[in-house]
Amino acid sequence: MTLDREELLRMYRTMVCVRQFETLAGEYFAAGKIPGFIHLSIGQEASSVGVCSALRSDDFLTTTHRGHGHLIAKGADLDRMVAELLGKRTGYCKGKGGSMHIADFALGILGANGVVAGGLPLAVGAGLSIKLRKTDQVVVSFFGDGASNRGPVHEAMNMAGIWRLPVIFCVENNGYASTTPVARACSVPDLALRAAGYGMPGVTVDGNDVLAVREAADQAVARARAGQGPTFLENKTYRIRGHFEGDPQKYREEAEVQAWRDKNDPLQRFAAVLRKGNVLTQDLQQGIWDEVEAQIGQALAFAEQSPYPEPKEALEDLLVNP
Amino acid sequence: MTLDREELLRMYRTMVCVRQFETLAGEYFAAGKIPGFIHLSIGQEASSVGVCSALRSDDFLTTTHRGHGHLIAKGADLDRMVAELLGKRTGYCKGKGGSMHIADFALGILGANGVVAGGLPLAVGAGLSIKLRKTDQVVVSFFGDGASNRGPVHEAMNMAGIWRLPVIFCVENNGYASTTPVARACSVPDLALRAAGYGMPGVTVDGNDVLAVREAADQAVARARAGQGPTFLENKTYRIRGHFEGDPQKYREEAEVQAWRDKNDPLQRFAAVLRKGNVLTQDLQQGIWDEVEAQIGQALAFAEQSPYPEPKEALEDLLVNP
Amino acid sequence: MAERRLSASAALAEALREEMTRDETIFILGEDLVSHSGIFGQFKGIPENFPGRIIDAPISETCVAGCGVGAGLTGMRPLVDFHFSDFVTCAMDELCNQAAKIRYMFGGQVKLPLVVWCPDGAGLRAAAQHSQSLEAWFVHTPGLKVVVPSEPADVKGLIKSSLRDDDPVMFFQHKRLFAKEGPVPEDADFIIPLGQAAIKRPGADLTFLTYGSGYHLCLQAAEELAAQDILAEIVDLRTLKPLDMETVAHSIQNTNRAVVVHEACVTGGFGAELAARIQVELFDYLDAPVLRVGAKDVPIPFSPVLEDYVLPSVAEVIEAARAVTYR
Amino acid sequence: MAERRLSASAALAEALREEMTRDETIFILGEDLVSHSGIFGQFKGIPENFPGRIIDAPISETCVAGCGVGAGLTGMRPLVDFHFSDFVTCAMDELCNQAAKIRYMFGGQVKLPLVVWCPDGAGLRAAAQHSQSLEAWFVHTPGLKVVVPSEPADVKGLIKSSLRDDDPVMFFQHKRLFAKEGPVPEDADFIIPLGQAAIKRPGADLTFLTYGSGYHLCLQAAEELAAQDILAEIVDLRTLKPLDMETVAHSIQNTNRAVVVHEACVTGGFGAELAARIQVELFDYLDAPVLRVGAKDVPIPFSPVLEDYVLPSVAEVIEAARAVTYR
Ligand SMILES: Cc1ncc(C[n+]2csc(CCOP(=O)(O)OP(=O)(O)O)c2C)c(N)n1
Ligand SMILES: Cc1ncc(C[n+]2csc(CCOP(=O)(O)OP(=O)(O)O)c2C)c(N)n1
Ligand SMILES: [Mg+2]
Ligand SMILES: [Mg+2]
Repeated sequence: MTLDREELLRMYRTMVCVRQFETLAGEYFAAGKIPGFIHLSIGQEASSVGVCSALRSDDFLTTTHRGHGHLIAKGADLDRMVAELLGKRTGYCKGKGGSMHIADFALGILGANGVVAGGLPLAVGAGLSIKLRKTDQVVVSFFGDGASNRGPVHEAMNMAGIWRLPVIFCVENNGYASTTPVARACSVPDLALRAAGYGMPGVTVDGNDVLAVREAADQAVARARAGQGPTFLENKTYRIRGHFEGDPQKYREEAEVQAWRDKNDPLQRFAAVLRKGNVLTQDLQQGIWDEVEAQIGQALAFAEQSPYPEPKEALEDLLVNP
Repeated sequence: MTLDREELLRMYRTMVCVRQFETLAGEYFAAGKIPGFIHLSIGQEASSVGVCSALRSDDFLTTTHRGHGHLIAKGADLDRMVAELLGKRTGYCKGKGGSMHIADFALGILGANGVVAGGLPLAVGAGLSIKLRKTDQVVVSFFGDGASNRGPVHEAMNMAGIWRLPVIFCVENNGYASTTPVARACSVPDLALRAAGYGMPGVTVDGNDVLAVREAADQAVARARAGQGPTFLENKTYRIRGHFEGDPQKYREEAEVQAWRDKNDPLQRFAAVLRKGNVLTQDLQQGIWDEVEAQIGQALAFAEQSPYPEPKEALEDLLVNP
Repeated sequence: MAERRLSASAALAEALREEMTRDETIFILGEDLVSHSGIFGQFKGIPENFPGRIIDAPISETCVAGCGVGAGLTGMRPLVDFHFSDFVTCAMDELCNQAAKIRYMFGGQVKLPLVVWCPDGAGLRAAAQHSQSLEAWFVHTPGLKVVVPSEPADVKGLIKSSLRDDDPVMFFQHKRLFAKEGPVPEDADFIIPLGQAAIKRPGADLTFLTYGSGYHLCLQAAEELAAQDILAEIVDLRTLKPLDMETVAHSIQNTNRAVVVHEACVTGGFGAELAARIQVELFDYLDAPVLRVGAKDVPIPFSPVLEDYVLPSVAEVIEAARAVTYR
Repeated sequence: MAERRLSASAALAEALREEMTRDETIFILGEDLVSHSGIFGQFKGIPENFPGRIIDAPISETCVAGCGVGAGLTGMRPLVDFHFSDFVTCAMDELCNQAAKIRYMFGGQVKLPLVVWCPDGAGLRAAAQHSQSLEAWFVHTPGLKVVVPSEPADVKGLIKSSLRDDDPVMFFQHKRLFAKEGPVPEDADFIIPLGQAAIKRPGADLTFLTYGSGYHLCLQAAEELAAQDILAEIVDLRTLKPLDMETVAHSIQNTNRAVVVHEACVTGGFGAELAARIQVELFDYLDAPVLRVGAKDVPIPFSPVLEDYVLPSVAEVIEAARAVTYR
């Protein structure tokens, strides 16, 4: 399936949006405006956008501690996202969640998760619910290379496998789990090799090539919608920022990061392709960056001007029937 | 490596011992002499004996709720085993454990486990301890086809894989997990297919052919002792008895059981091989059965005559320093 | 009209059949459910009458629990069967970090209808890993409701409210009580609201606060005590969270004495929470300390003599009653 | 001689270096330990000085805990780092069904030296899944010891006893207290026996029973109360299991009033157990009910205003002290 011009530009624009959002979040954190800790996905935009652009708004998604990109790519509201990062009442979770706990159930976003691999069993449950409700929705569960070694991943893939659930297991192999290089934690070079153990297709793609990711995602989504079951998709990418903002990063050389930043930036790569195909012009590109910058600037303003919750609101939202 | 006559006879004798132990345990349970519930391994003797006969007495073992055979094959004391099943003070655990919780740390038996797949992480820990203590011991962790779907199996295999620990993951695929046929619970036909996902060799063998199991076990043990890391061994076998004694077994046809009992009995098959090779004669075979019967009769007598613990003993053995 | 009597198992199955008929988003997920209608036969009639709505899962408690959460968040009302309550240990993240916190963490965006059905308790000579009573862990976890019925009618009334509730409910049913019979209303609309205790036996001298299997110990104890002119009132809490403190208070305001009885081991058990609240909220009414009767602080041993010694006994309940009444 | 002051982190690292030098069967297993000496820098100097004895594990809390059990059963003395105490939820079977029960189930055949080190507590704006205080679950699990130090010297003395102990120990150290400094003995043989509470501030009017971060709330409260002539005695429990009830009793026999303070949410927290015991064992000494101060019964929210409101405060501790002293 080939993508039309609008779609290609929409994808590029979304990637720019993720990049700018993360960049500004980093600056706000450095400026002490964001409490707690945040995990940025700069350098991984092709994965979030390549996969999510293949989804419908009624499809489901579970994401991780590094989930801003997935949320944006699935259509989350920037104002409410920033407000949540700042702990404001206008945030997605009224300030109760923060960066690691943003969800938008109206968009099928079942939530980021502070527990590594915590989202996969939930995704399988959503997949089972789809099967029981007899809809043609699909579920994507994002997780990292580090998460891939946790037990729930195994249980989730096996259950999705035997029941042929419409679940796409998308591992973003970004080279590190916190301080730990993937090779020191994972007993296989390509995580997609594990898919065979669950009778599902496993695909490893260049996770910084948004079109390659999109193509793999389209196939996985088509399979799932057709009731042919789950797919394991491994997007090989790289985490440009520290694990969390403020990470001393003694576990890697700056040169390694620099090499990825210079030679393998997903936005630059996609822009080059679009320019070559005359989809993108210098002006258009600049226009997109400016437009996104304005949009995010607006979100930041909205968030800054929003009030903090009242202390007593901490006692709300626990139960439907207390 | 070929096995000498003594070894072959020792293996046959052990299989007979497991068979008779389980048979009598079943009768005692039916007679109401064994409290709680017990899970018998009749029909799986080739797996326990084939694997354990490849081990040294200082090697480690973790087993399951269906562990009598593994214990006997590793050399456990029959008197103390029966006494434990009866809840007597002379039992392995002074009556605190029962059928599902027998261990003999002097023999490297780190315990049966009431939690399915509960033994695997412990086995990995023993493997790590071997590596840290720099000995050439190995660990075997038995588990079932049902257990293979639990998360700890995944975590354990990955850890053993990256650290090349001397652990042998031995799954006894006996066709069912309680009421559930393996095909309805496992997303792959051969569980050994999963080994590739951890960079370790995976072997599927005829689990009712004790010599085939032994050969595979010898290779796995050799690999482990040589520091070449873990092996995944799948013994395809069949559970002749119910999941537990008293199991209504509505999930399978008696004819299926009958077929395995008649055509694929591991003791009969091994006896035939030994007879053919003139290792076993009619008399010798009869002698072995009689001798084992006497030994088990003695164990039963010992257990029956042993006293129950005093109620207050329930408060002992919790902590070393209360 | 003669009261109809059912076993606790039958009461559960009847309630499920009624609710599953009423609401087709309800389904049951767990291990070994279909061929034997649950390993305790607790789902009798469900597999035949609701094919596809009672599902056998692989042995994957972690994912089974998470699956319940994911399905509950997306339009279904799952009942997850935990096989043995001891195995909640394999899904504490899904139950306590996910199910309990999701609605709160996400600012009340979503509701999570989910019933986690856990057969618990000892007495079956099933030893340390198949005999536990772990309700106290969940009482200490904000975001979960905790229900522990003692009699068949409570099972029916409470499982129905749990299934109709929009919050996650931990439902503990004692294995040894499945076969125990009692009167059960036939009315398909019979429900017992969560958070409502019941005074099951009136008495003026002391109050037994109990639930689950403890209730039956108290009943026996109360009868023996009555023969000694000590009249014990029995409050069956039924729901530990939300807790019906009002009924507890009324009873103690009359009796001025209380004994908490449960099967879980004493240290850190629910009795601690209850005693701690009572000695504050009813300080001026208490003529004696609130005593606790529960299992001794060891794992449940296998051998019958040992297990019987570790579990709370009628004798211990009576002794506690005598102590608080100074008789 | 001037007392040497260390941060809680430095005290931990020093104790570990001393013990690992003394006993080469000790090793550390957990996630992300080597390159940054633990994600909180809590193992400073260990990677350099004990190569191969501090091991980075994959993200596999279940197996990491089980690994600790298996290694502890086979001649090693593992310290397992849990990264964030919230993730004990991923290993409750290994901790509570295996580690806690193994010695008992097997009739005392074996000992299990194992320290499970859990950085816990809130205040870092880390939200619901990275801020919990879960010690009460383990107090309710026979077979485990539970240690919760509050000051650097306690950290050193208690981690050393824990590492020398032959039973599994859950060791909770508060994340917000890592950098807090205090005097720490240099003596390599300085240990604090498990089960020994400390009266850290004498007072005649009431007793604060506390541990971990609660201690620091009590200290501040005690100072403010002193200005109002209310003299609070502070008993830092340090070990919750085994519990030093003797020291608790002595203090209350003098003050006749007690307030339990901890960071965990109140309902079902350790304060319940303590209050329940005190109102029985010291019934005749109490001039007021035992009050509990702890977090409100919700998950820990992210936004600073909300988190601060949910966590116990010095003001609440003072209010409770006033209430029990009727002033
Ligand atoms: C169960 C669990 N263990 C540990 C952590 C702490 N932690 C948070 S993120 C992280 C690394 C995750 O690595 P990966 O899955 O590769 O995702 P990435 O950060 O690379 O996107 C760790 C160890 C956690 N949140 N949950
Ligand atoms: C974690 C856990 N879940 C469920 C059970 C209940 N249970 C005991 S044995 C068993 C079936 C195990 O099947 P399998 O692993 O194939 O071993 P087999 O019984 O066939 O030897 C189940 C479900 C358990 N003991 N532990
Ligand atoms: Mg990663
Ligand atoms: Mg099986």
